[in-house]
Amino acid sequence: MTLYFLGIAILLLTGIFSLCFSKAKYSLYLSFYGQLVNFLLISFSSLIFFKKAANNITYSLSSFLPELTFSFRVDMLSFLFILPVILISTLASFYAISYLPDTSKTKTSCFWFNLLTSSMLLVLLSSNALLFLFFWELMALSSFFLVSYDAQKKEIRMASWIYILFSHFGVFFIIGGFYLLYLNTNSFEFESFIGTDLSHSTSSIIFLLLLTGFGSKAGFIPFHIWLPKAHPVAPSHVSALMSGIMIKIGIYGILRSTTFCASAFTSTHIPLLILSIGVISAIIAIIFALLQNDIKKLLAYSSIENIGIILIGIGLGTFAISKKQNFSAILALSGALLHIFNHSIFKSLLFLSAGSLIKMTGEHNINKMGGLLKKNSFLGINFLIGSASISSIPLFNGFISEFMILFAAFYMFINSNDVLVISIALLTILTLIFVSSIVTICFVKTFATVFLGESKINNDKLKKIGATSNLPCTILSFICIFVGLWAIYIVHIPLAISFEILHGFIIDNSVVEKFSFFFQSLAFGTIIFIIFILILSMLILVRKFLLCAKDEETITVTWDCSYLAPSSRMQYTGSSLVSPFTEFCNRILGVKFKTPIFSSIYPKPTKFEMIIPDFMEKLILKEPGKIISFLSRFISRYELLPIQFHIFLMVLLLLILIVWSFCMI
Amino acid sequence: MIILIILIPILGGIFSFFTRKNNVRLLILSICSLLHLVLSILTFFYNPESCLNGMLILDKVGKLFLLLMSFLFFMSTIYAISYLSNTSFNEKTRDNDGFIFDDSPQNIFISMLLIFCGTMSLVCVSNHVGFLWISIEATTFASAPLVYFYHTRSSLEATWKYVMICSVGIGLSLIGNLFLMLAFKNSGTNELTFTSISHYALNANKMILFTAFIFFVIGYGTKVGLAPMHTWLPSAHAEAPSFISSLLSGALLNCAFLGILRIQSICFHAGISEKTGKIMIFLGTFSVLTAALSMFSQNDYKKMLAFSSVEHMGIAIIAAGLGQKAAITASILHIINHSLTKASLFLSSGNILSCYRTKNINDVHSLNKKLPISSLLWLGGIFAICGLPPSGLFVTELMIFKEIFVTRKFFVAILLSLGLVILFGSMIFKVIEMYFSHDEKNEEIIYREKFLKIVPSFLLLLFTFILGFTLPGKLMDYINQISNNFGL
Amino acid sequence: MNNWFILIFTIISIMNFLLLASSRISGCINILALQGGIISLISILNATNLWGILTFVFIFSIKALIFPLTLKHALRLTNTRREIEPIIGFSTSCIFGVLILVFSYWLSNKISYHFGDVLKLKLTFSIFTIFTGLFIIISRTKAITQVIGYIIFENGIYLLGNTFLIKENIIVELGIVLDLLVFVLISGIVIFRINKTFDHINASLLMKDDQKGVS
Amino acid sequence: MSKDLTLDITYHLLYFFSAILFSPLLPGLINRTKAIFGGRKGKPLLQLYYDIFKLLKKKCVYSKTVSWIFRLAPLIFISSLTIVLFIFSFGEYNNYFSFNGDIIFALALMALARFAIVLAALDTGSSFEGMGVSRELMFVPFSEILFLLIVAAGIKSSSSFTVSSAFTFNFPPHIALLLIIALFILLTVENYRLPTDDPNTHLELTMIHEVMVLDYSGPDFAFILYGASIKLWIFIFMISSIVLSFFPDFSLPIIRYLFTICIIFSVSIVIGIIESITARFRFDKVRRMLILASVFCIVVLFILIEKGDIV
Repeated sequence: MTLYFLGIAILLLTGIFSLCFSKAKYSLYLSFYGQLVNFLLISFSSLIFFKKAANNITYSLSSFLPELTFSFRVDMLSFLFILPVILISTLASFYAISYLPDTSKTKTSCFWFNLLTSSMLLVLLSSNALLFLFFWELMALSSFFLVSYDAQKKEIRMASWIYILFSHFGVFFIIGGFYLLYLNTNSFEFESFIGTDLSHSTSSIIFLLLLTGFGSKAGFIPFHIWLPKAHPVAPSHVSALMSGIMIKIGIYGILRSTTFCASAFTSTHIPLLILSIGVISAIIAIIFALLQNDIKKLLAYSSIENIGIILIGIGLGTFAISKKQNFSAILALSGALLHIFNHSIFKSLLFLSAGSLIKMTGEHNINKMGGLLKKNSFLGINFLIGSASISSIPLFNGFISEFMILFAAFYMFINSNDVLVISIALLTILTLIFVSSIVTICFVKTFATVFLGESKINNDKLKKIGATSNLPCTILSFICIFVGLWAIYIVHIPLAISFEILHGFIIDNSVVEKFSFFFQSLAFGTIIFIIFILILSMLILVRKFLLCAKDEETITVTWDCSYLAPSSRMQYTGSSLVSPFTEFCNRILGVKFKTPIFSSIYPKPTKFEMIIPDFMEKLILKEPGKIISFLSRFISRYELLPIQFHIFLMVLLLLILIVWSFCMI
Repeated sequence: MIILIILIPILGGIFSFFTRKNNVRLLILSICSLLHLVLSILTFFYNPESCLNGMLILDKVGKLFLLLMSFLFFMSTIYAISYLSNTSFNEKTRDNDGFIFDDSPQNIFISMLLIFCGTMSLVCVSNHVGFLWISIEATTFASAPLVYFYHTRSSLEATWKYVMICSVGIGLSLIGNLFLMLAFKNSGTNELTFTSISHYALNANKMILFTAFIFFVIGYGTKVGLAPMHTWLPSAHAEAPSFISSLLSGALLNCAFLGILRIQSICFHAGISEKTGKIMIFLGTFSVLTAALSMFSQNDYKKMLAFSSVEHMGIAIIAAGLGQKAAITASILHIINHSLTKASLFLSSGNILSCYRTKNINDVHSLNKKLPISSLLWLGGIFAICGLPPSGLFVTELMIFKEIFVTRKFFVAILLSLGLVILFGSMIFKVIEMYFSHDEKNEEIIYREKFLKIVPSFLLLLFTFILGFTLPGKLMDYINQISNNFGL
Repeated sequence: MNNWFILIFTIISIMNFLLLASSRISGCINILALQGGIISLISILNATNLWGILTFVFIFSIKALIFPLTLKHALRLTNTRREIEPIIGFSTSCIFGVLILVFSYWLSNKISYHFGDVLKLKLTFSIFTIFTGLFIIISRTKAITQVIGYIIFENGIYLLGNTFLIKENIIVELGIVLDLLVFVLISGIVIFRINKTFDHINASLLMKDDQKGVS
Repeated sequence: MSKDLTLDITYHLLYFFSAILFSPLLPGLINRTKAIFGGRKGKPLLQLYYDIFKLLKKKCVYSKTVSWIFRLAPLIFISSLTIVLFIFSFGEYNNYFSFNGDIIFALALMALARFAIVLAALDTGSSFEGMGVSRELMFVPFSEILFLLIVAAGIKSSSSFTVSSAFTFNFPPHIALLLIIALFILLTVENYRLPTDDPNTHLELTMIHEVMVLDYSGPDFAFILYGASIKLWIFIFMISSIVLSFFPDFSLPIIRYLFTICIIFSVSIVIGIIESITARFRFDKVRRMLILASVFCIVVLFILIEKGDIV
């Protein structure tokens, strides 16, 4: 455990020292070395950690609150979240070396970057509610400064403002939930929270509060508004870190609060709520992602969709618990946990490659890019692997976690004849398949419009991107493939964690032998993958044999039914590929098209624009904004009135109080 | 010892009124403030005996507020020295907000400043109810000309508003005094000193005491800046020079808060603290919400700070009204943190004002380039005042929320958190606009930051961050003793 | 002795009505001086020692002589003749005066319920004077009339202190200190020639073009 | 190995290799029936075999805008479809090769095949392929949901969610009929038979599947044609295994195998008949047809749940 704090201390020190370098390059290198040392320390100490049980340490520092003891605890669940944190922040800081320009802003962003990583680690480690809140706010603060990196532009300032507003709004709900728990256990330690036996209604109220609080950080539907605004704006190594890990810390909070309010899950209301939130956010988010043309906005919406899938897993698990389906409960929850890890891997891969893509072309809109695979095949392959694993193509890691959740849903579907359970299981299966098919379409669209076909940007404008920015992407894509193929060994970890989370609920442990039933099908799955690769390589050889007999292939123009002047703009762009979908969803989303109006005979150049308003944002952000600004105008007009009116109000208040005091008593 | 603490500033004030040269006056000002700070620190080591037959006693809470006040006064004197020395006289530089920087009658200003410090230390020291009233009234006298430093039409109007509302408030608190006397008429005691009054409080007349409390809470509430009576605060702070407004919101509001705290302790001893607590919580939440809403559409950053002091005073009043021992400690801690951060914020807003010469937020651009150091202090101060972790206010907000939840007043918690979120949103939005926004027009750096002007706000902010990270054990149990013998 | 006091208190409350109704400021000042004189009479009535006489001399000189003279001087300086377009018209303020009287009677009933009826009548009139003073501050726009309202308010406080029959307590004499405050107000008017209380137009909110430069 | 196990493996492999051999025959059969209906003599039955052999001997022609994905895509298409075929060639014994969850693998592999072909089509960078892809992507989510519903109806009353238990369950006749109609609609969408896409139109604007593989030549085109025929065999095999539940089970497994082969051929003839009498639907009507089919399956599920006796 002490090695953890050594690592974090080194991280903070390098962050602070990186401020005082003259050239930003050195501070970037320094912050990367800090991250690397921290990564090595924590991974090394966690190897030892696996030997003995979860160990917790309480430091007796004089804290600023009597109840706040510096008590830390590492268990399997927090370790599952620590791993991606240290991994991705090291890779992101390595990526930042070649990505960020050499200005003073980079120095401050290095400091904030290290502070963000250490505060995230400390949030995962802390096991005292107030300490948790302290680091939670620190995390929000440091990520705010990272998002507002080049905040000269107005919309970046607006995005970072909305971001910190939502996270601060969530903190109050968390404070409410923790304090209600404190009322019943009058101690702020997480152990005492777990042990309490609250009545069903109070614990469900507490859980709802904590759900909304952590939801504002996790970013599912009702609270997702800041996500598609903040991520495209942040520098891409920061948005990789944020959407890869920061969102998962919100999910970590929700998982912790499930262990706190155990009795909330005796009835099916709360699990159904989680499930429905997951389903709604998955479907709506992925439809929005489909229509986006800005590559980072698209990735942000797809992280909301993946959070929806994770919530579906958790909801299904807790629903199975309330219906005593222990096997599918553990499996669904472990599927959700594995998806958390997988998502952090391939989402940061996609964000990093999108960042270097934007740096290469200087363009955010995918319709303006094209044919980049030939220019930079390394980047293309990484992006292809990332998008394949996010759309859960069998060989990659996205498929494994979806397979576990689907397996649990199928198992529930067969083994119970209670209509509710069957319909819920069927609903989850259908949503998962529907959503993963649309994700495939979305990422086919992005990959094709960006990397394949003719290139719409002439060559000299393309900037070279260094090898250092490709290395982290290749490492991440290697992890994706590794998890995809060696799934049998990797699946044990999330299963053990979900067993540990849910061991409070499960009475019989006859569940354990059922897992062999699951492992057998997984083994068959890997055999199928191996056969697939064998056949593929055999066919490649056959093809080479068939073609080598002739001399080389002839290269001509693609078949254009003899059109004389084909140009690269004749290709299908992203928005045209999904145009059938935009008409289909137009009624719900209200997509507005600004069609050009031709005023004169010889029409001047006009432009066609498609705006996809996020109706949720209007509902949640604009309406309260209007009310508050109306009220504030009303009240600030009060300040304009002459002095007499103020004195009149004083006297009025006096009279009211006197009358109240004499009548009441 | 107490007499010394009060007399030094007042004598210094009178003496500086008659000196001719300006830098001699500044010398007197700095000496008096240094001496005052040293004396108030000394009071902690060997507590002084009472004088004026029991009228002036320096008890624990008085010492704390006295030290806080004198520290703030010393910091603003450092700022004042560099501020007053470089404003050259009768050089009518009129900037676009109508400021005339010719403060010819300099001597009135400095003497009034010192007398203001004397009167405030009188408040901390006073033990008799009537004496407390006199000293609070004296602070209004002393601070009125300070607000009128710039001799512009709007500062005149702000002073008139300040004096008018506070005098009505003081009149009401005098009625409160009379009712207090009526309540204790036949309760066996004649002199109403705080130390002795708590023994006889039980047999005082409950009804009359409650009306007395109402008058007091309204009267002293105007000085604290509670909701309906807070309107003098924004105009006074916008017009007064920055180090005066830092003193106003840092020290003056504390003294009035001290008055309300003493009256609340009397009511507690009389056993009606439940009803009085309800009034205080109602007023506190009302002022938090009005401050949050009226700051939303405000685009003058000094007025924004004034509204945030109204809001933080509201929070402290709520904590004081909860009636728990821990709540009193939380409110005192909140007051300390708030005055430190608010003073540093006002001083750095003074730097911004002297560089940009405008109070309008929309005209302040690319702060990070023009004033690198003081803009950092400004940003850190704003994040501290909004209650984000490294600052002490985050700690005290957690404490107060804990108390609210312990006393099961959930509706208050909801309203308070709503007010805090609105406030946080509007404040951060305005500060981001000032800090990050960039306009190409006036790009040249014309204003070089003076060292003396940065040091005080840096020190004050440093103290809040220290209180934010680790609360020294000695300070905690010192404040716990205060809330014990307050009897709440 | 007691009914002498009651006579004085009734005269004062009649004067309050006059002050509420009169629109000419110089008339108000004369009534004010008269009221000051009568109030100083009270202090001489229950003065038992040198300290009481001293207070009588002090109060009489301030309330009956200095304030009226300075107010008249201020009147000439700011050349205001009468209170034009007050916020609440003069006849309606008389009606309000009646309401205030009823309220102060109800309040003194509630208060004196604990201390027997000896206080009731004097209490009603002192509370009545206090609230008339506040009402005048609220309902008039001229700065000088507001100061007059404030002086009435302060006379009311002094009467209140007197009704509680607390002898030789320094708080009762604090009313005199209040005069110091009034003195500051009046000097403010005289020095800076404040005529109308400012219809405070917050420049930032209602930014009219011409006003931008001056504000 | 017990006698039963060897029988199961041999018949599994038998079905698999017969599929490998006879699958190109099916399009020939369909075209021949359409020709007979049109009063034409029509292409020879083994036309597809000749085309494939001819193409294998030819040289490839690639456009310059094409990357390595274009060359790899047909191979991924073929190999994933052979694996799906292996999963779907089940006898009626307790199948050694089928395991729980192989439905998910089959669906995912089909999605992989489609993923590869679509990427290759967009790689050529011509607007015809783009048009075909955008139409193809239109049907993908709804056809996957339909496939899942059919499988769910199948496995609802069985103890393990494997493909074989989904389709070899002896359904009562009315359920079997509904499932066959739904499967038939799914077949036309997945394999671009007539109601959704006319395979032998020559107007690029109206094609979906043909236009996606427009730019292929030589051995790649052969692989794609062969893969398409395997995919056709898989869907027809599904329909035939449901049709088998109408007939009583047979004494000898060899008779059952021969019987399935005849059913497969008769089903392809039925497809030919339908193709020759219907015209192509408008695109959003195809979507409505898919949703109609999934409604059929949901009705089947209600019947199964309400009946409740099948545990």
